Amino acid sequence: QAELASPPDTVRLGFDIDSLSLDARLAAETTSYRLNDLLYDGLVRLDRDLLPQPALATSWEQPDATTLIFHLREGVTFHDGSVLSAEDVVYTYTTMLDPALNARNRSLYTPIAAVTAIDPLTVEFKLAEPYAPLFSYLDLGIVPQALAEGNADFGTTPVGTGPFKLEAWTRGSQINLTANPDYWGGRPAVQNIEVVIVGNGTARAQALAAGDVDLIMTPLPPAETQMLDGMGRFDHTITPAVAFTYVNFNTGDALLSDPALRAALAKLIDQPTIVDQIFGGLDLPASSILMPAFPWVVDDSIAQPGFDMQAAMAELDALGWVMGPAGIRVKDGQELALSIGTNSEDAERIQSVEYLQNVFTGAGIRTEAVIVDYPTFMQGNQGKTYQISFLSWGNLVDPDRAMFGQLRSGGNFNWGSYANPEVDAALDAGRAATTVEERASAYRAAAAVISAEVPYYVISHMQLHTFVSDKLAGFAPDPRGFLTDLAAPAQ
Amino acid sequence: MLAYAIRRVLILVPLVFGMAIAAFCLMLFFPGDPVTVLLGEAAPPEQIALMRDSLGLDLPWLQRLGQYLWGVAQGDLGLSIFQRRPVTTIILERLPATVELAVCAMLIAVVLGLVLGVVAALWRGSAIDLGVMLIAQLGISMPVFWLGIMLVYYFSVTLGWLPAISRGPALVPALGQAVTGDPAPLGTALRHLLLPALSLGVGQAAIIARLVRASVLEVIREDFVRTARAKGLSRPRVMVVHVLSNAMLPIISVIGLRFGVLLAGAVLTEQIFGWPGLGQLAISAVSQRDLPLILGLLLTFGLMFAVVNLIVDLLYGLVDPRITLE
Amino acid sequence: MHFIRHNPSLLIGAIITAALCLIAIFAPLLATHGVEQMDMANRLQGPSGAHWLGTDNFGRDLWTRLAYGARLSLGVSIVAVTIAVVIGTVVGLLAGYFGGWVDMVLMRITDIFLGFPALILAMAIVAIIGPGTVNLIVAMVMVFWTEYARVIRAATLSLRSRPYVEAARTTGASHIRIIFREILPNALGPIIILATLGLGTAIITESALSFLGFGLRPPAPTWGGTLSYGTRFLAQTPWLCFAAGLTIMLACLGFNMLGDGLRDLLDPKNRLRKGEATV
Amino acid sequence: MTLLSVRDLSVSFAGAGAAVQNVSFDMAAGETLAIVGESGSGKSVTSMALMGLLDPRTARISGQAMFQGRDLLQMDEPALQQLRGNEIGMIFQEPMTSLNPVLTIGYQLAEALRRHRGLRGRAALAEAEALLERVRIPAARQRLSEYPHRLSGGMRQRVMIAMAMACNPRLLIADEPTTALDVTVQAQILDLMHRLQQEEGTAILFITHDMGVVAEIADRTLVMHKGRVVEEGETAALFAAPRAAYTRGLLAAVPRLGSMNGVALPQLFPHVDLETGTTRAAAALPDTRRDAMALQVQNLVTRFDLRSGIFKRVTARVHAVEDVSLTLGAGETLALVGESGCGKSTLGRSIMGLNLPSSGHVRLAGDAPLHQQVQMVFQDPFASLNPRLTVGDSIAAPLVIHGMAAAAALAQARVLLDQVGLSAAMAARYPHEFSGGQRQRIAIARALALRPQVIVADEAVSALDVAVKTQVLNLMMDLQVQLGLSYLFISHDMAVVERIAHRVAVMYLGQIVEIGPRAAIFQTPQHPYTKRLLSAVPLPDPARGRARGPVPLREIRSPIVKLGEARPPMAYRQIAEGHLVQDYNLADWAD
Ligand SMILES: Nc1ncnc2c1ncn2[C@@H]1O[C@H](COP(=O)(O)OP(=O)(O)OP(=O)(O)O)[C@@H](O)[C@H]1O
Ligand SMILES: Nc1ncnc2c1ncn2[C@@H]1O[C@H](COP(=O)(O)OP(=O)(O)OP(=O)(O)O)[C@@H](O)[C@H]1O
Ligand SMILES: [Mg+2]
Ligand SMILES: [Mg+2]
Repeated sequence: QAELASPPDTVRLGFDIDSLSLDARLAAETTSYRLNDLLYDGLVRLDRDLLPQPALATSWEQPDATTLIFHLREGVTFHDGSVLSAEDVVYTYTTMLDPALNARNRSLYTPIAAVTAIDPLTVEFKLAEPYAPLFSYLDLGIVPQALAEGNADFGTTPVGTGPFKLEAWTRGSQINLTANPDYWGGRPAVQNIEVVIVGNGTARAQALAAGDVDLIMTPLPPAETQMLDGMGRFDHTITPAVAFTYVNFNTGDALLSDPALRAALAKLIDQPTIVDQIFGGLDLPASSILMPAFPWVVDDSIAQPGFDMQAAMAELDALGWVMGPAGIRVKDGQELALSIGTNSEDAERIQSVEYLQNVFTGAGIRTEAVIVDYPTFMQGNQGKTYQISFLSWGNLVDPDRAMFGQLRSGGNFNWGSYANPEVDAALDAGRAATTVEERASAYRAAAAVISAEVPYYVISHMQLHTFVSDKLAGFAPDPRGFLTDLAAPAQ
Repeated sequence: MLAYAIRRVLILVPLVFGMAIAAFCLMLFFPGDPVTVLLGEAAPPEQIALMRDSLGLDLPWLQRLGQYLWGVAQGDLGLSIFQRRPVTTIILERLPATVELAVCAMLIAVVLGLVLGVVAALWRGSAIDLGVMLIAQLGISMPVFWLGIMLVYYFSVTLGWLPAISRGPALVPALGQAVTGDPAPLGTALRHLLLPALSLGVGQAAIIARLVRASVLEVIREDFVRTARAKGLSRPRVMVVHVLSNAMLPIISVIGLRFGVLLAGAVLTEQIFGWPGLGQLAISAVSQRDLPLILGLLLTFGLMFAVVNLIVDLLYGLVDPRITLE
Repeated sequence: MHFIRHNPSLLIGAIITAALCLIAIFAPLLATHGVEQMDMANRLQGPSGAHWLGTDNFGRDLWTRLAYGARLSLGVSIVAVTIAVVIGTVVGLLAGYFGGWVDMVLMRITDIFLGFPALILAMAIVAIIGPGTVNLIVAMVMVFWTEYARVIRAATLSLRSRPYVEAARTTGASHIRIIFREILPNALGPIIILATLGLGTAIITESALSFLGFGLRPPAPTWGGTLSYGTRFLAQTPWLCFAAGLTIMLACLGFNMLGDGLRDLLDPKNRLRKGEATV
Repeated sequence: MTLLSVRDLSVSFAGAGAAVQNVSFDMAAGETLAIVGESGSGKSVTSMALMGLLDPRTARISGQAMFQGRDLLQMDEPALQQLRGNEIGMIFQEPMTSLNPVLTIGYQLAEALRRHRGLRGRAALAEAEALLERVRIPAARQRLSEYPHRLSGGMRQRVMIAMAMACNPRLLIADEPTTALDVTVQAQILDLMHRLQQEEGTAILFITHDMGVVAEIADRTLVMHKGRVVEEGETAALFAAPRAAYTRGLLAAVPRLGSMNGVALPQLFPHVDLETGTTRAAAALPDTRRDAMALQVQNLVTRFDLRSGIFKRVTARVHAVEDVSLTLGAGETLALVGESGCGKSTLGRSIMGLNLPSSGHVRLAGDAPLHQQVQMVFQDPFASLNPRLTVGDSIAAPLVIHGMAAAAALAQARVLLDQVGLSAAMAARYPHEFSGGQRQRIAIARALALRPQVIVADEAVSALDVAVKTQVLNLMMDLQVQLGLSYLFISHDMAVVERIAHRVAVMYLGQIVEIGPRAAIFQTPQHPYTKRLLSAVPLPDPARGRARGPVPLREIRSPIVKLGEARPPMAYRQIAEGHLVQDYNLADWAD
């Protein structure tokens, strides 16, 4: 754990969105995730390599593949002074699994069959099937059962066991946290955290430059990142993030069901230009779906097709799509026409699609850009009506989370209708594995097939850019942008 | 007067219901599902179906409309799908910020507009007039958000004089504190308010300046101004007592309409300056398809507009003795 | 031309508007580069011999983009305002002329539309019907027509009782005839003025929608789209934002000045009156 | 002693040329000098120049105007401000617009007192009240806190006078102070001004275009034409023996009340050439009346709802026309006279179907639709033609509506233009290219297009200058002879009515109080209201001018009646054949 050189009394953070709900179970966006990390504790805490470390649970054992037993820390109190017990853990997970709560992340926990309190400091999880990724999600904040059943609304007045308490919340503009003096890990040195909400990335950068905030992080426009770098006044940390940007080919589409065509099209994706120019070199060009944030799984030998206009043209010719008179490729009297879509909220994505459209058109493909707002786009995605979409995934705290739902046949968000038995088998194996090594090899196997068949073409692995003022020298966030450093206990 | 006011307030009732119906029908056609946005890309279909069911999104639309109108009649605008809190609460939290911004912008607009308009009218035909009117013309032609961005770029980024973003302390309590001897919060509040209010107000100031000028020139030609001069009154006195008092009348009625434009313009200003008001809320509500919240916001905006115009009309009746509000 | 000296607004407005229209019409001839010709190696350049106004974020020639953009932005605005004016005029004429419950019903509908903030309404409509030129026009029409309806109604109300209209009634003229021959031609002045001023608003609305992500799809070279991209590179290259913003402002200025000039020309109230007094 | 001495006053406007040229005159203290002339002859500009009220940026003024030893035209603004409202007071034409609508009467009066007499607060208000009493405004104290719109035109003009006289000025400039008022109110105002002048010894520069008013009040008269002085002299002498041709023409053109005594039928006005002053008597007219009915109005009632309260329920009604019955004979001119607001226009409009009558009937002679039998000519020549249509199209429109082919209709329009004394070639021109008199001819042509038997003329000539007015009236009489038209001639100008009407109906508060042959009404008026109306008309005859006694102040009664209240129906008495008078309560009319 990095240490702040000299923890200030008050820290102002510039965040991009307001929290929708500070109930740990209902977290749905980055601000909530990051603040919940300070307000609550989970059974485990994920370290910088996203591996589980003790938190409320001091230790755990796994008697068999489907049973987990956690031993809780003694004497932990919630912000309201009540003492943490196993029942609170049971309550938290039971409600989380209850469909009526409508928790966004419920599906991450559905393999849990039962949670029971063995004694006040021991909890047992029973799984329906072996589910290795579960540990990555057990940092879910524990809420006090008694208060919850007394109708407390943690969404507006969160109560956890974390190092900070909610002090005030002006919707849409500011969230104030104050140090929890009774924190079991020791009273934090930082006394107050003020989260200022500034939606516009440019404005957030300006706020930092003007000294209005002490910390800002991704998402930031490339131009602003360069500007702040240029000023030299701010500490700029780059952390591999648990997110990637990708192009999704709809393998259910008549044209795109052909892996050879997908491979040819993949060679038209000008990855270097998109990553370096449009995204301003903020992220790492990807060579496979395996994210650098998980060093234990990365495998440099797996590679996707690279940008190669000539090769792509030749392959398209070979596939029978020959250049027609109008500069558009034709086969059997049919024009090669495709659409590339993305959502309209993200300027870099729009630019990428616009650029891809330009390159595709240059290669003789009649290309339409479909850019609509997020809900509309998602509707099309879920209806599997788009041909090619340009999107990204975030908060992928486990390699499983980057592939299982996306690329396993019948996966919940397998919008490209991709189905490959080899990949399915590998992903299942990854879930059932018990050791890190086993898991790594399963995901590598899946990634190799995916890179070759390109249902997904991963453009870049995102990196988290953090700028801090002198006040926070030494600060480093984790891959999720968590601010655990701010909770470091006073000396 | 009272009867008129009551009548106008009563007319608001069908208007609100009309707006509720119109907005509701608009919502019916929204593509995209708030539930998928809320539950995320990763949500399994069963869960989505369950939540849609619990929100009553799958009921026949007439039934939903009926329920909604019944709610509106009781002052209940439903729960926000995303924040899981009453829409009224959410809107009331944000309302002060927007009102503060809009009122300050309007103040700037009126003061600036009056001064410039009168100056231009007094020196009409001169270089001053030409200059003022040219500035006004530019002000009107400038997209609000472009001006906002330029102001931020210049005053915050280049000069670093003013904070670029966000709202400071709420203005009204800050005023209170200033009165009781602590001017610091007021200063901060004003520093934050200045750029957004300016960027929002300048366009309106330009419009008002032109109106004031035209109105003053119109009134100057009136017979009663000649009467006033024939009484031997001094020029400033004629200007203030006789000309301005009448020239203000059409301006007042325009301010109501302008306020509507200003509220709508606040959507952009709030977005640029990270101002936590209804405009920003509206944009995020639309992009999340938080239907009850969008509906509530549309109603709120409509009602604010109607109320402002009501106030303006009543004010007009008070200021202009010729108008018998009946 | 005597009036030009007294009406510089009209002259300047007409020159700006005409210039923009000519640029729009002859964009293919005036363009120095392909409108979609990208050059990622030369993105975000300032003005130079090769690129008179520099390049945008894809290295496309900004002058070419703005010239073609004139087609789109002016085209969309003109069509939208025209349709809105026609709808508003019909509604306003009917409401003002017939009064009574016709007026009541039409004006309540107008009030409802007027109460919704223009931008949010336009955004919602684009979100519903999707982006695209036609849909953008539909959205703009939906937010613009109300103002015209109100103004035309007011004009109709005052024209309805003019002696020449009553004279037509006493000769047994039908309602249609009175509306279209007696009232409409005399309301045309304000309509034209409003429409001209409305064009400026339309251009700004288009750019605002683009800014909020509800404009035309790329690679359409709309001014709003260019400006919206420009804001992303403000810190790095303020020029793009400047140039696009100035273009929008210039167009708006042109229409506003033209509208003002027309108002002075058409509205006798603004002419120098007999016995004008001073203070 | 000379109070004001004007020498070679010339005013020209940038871009518009000279409005006043070399005007010179003298005024003695306490005397009344009238300036008369047609519209646009430079009367107002002269007075404004003297007051220094013209915009120095557009008006070029030269000459000299010595007032009590100082040249008004050379004074700087502060000095003029000292003078205005103090030494020189001014009253304007439009009582409706000359007072500031958003300030109370009291405030506006006190303003002058504060400015020049240094009065403050209560003292100023008390003095303002005294001023109002001086101009005989009842309940002066309450009026102080009222706004101008609550006052009638006559009262407002009295407030204006009070204001102008507040500081007992040496000179009062009155620019057409009575033109916008009813004759009865005009008589009151003239009377008041005269009495104040007697009391204070103020000199009055009285601007008017009404020869009757001049004869009534002016000691001396100055005639202006096209910005120049044509003639100046003692009023009596000038009327008796006008030297300038223009003055002679002007005097000849003016219709004079009483000039028709003993004449049976309507008479054309003599043709007057204003340039040469020559008068050519017109030929006598034949009797156009036929023994048939052209239009009959039976028990016509027209009321307007006044709504108030939360639900806008009708709480009162304007009884604009109350139970009116009259018959218009074929070829006859029936004049409808009465003070402003008495319901004349409403009656005409109700006949035309422009206002829906609440009850009663309008019967026509023939079976043809109303619009082919009855047409209307409106008062304002500038507003009654569609500015966007050529006059040919305007005239042809009724024909096209009734099924004629466009080309044929246009040809017919040319014929009609010819008939009203314009040239057929003018059909292609637009209304703004015509003068007021020409426009009124065009409006008449349009009314004639459908060959109606009846024309309702609502104040058809009131807005025209004397000379033009007589020409249009002559045209109307000629047309009556040619086409056998019947006219319902609505007017408040008694002298005109006397000349052209066969019969006269006097209207008061929505009812006809007296109706009968023209001679009977003018020579033996029965109803007190008719008598008052006639006696108030100023005669262009200085010899008889001030013969009239003091005019009683009386406010016009309101036609607004609360819901549920009703005015008792009044019966008519027949005085002579066809001469009916409504019963009246003498107490109501006692002075
Ligand atoms: N401010 C002005 N600028 C230009 N021309 C003017 C101005 N004021 C008056 N005139 C012109 O001067 C001439 C005399 O106008 P004036 O108002 O004195 O006429 P008048 O005799 O008072 O007429 P009326 O009886 O209609 O009041 C007219 O031709 C008028 O058009
Ligand atoms: N549309 C209307 N609604 C309400 N009141 C009306 C309306 N038209 C006329 N009146 C009222 O009816 C009364 C008669 O008006 P009308 O115009 O007939 O008078 P008039 O004799 O023609 O007067 P003038 O000589 O001033 O033209 C007036 O008190 C007027 O205010
Ligand atoms: Mg005059
Ligand atoms: Mg009338």
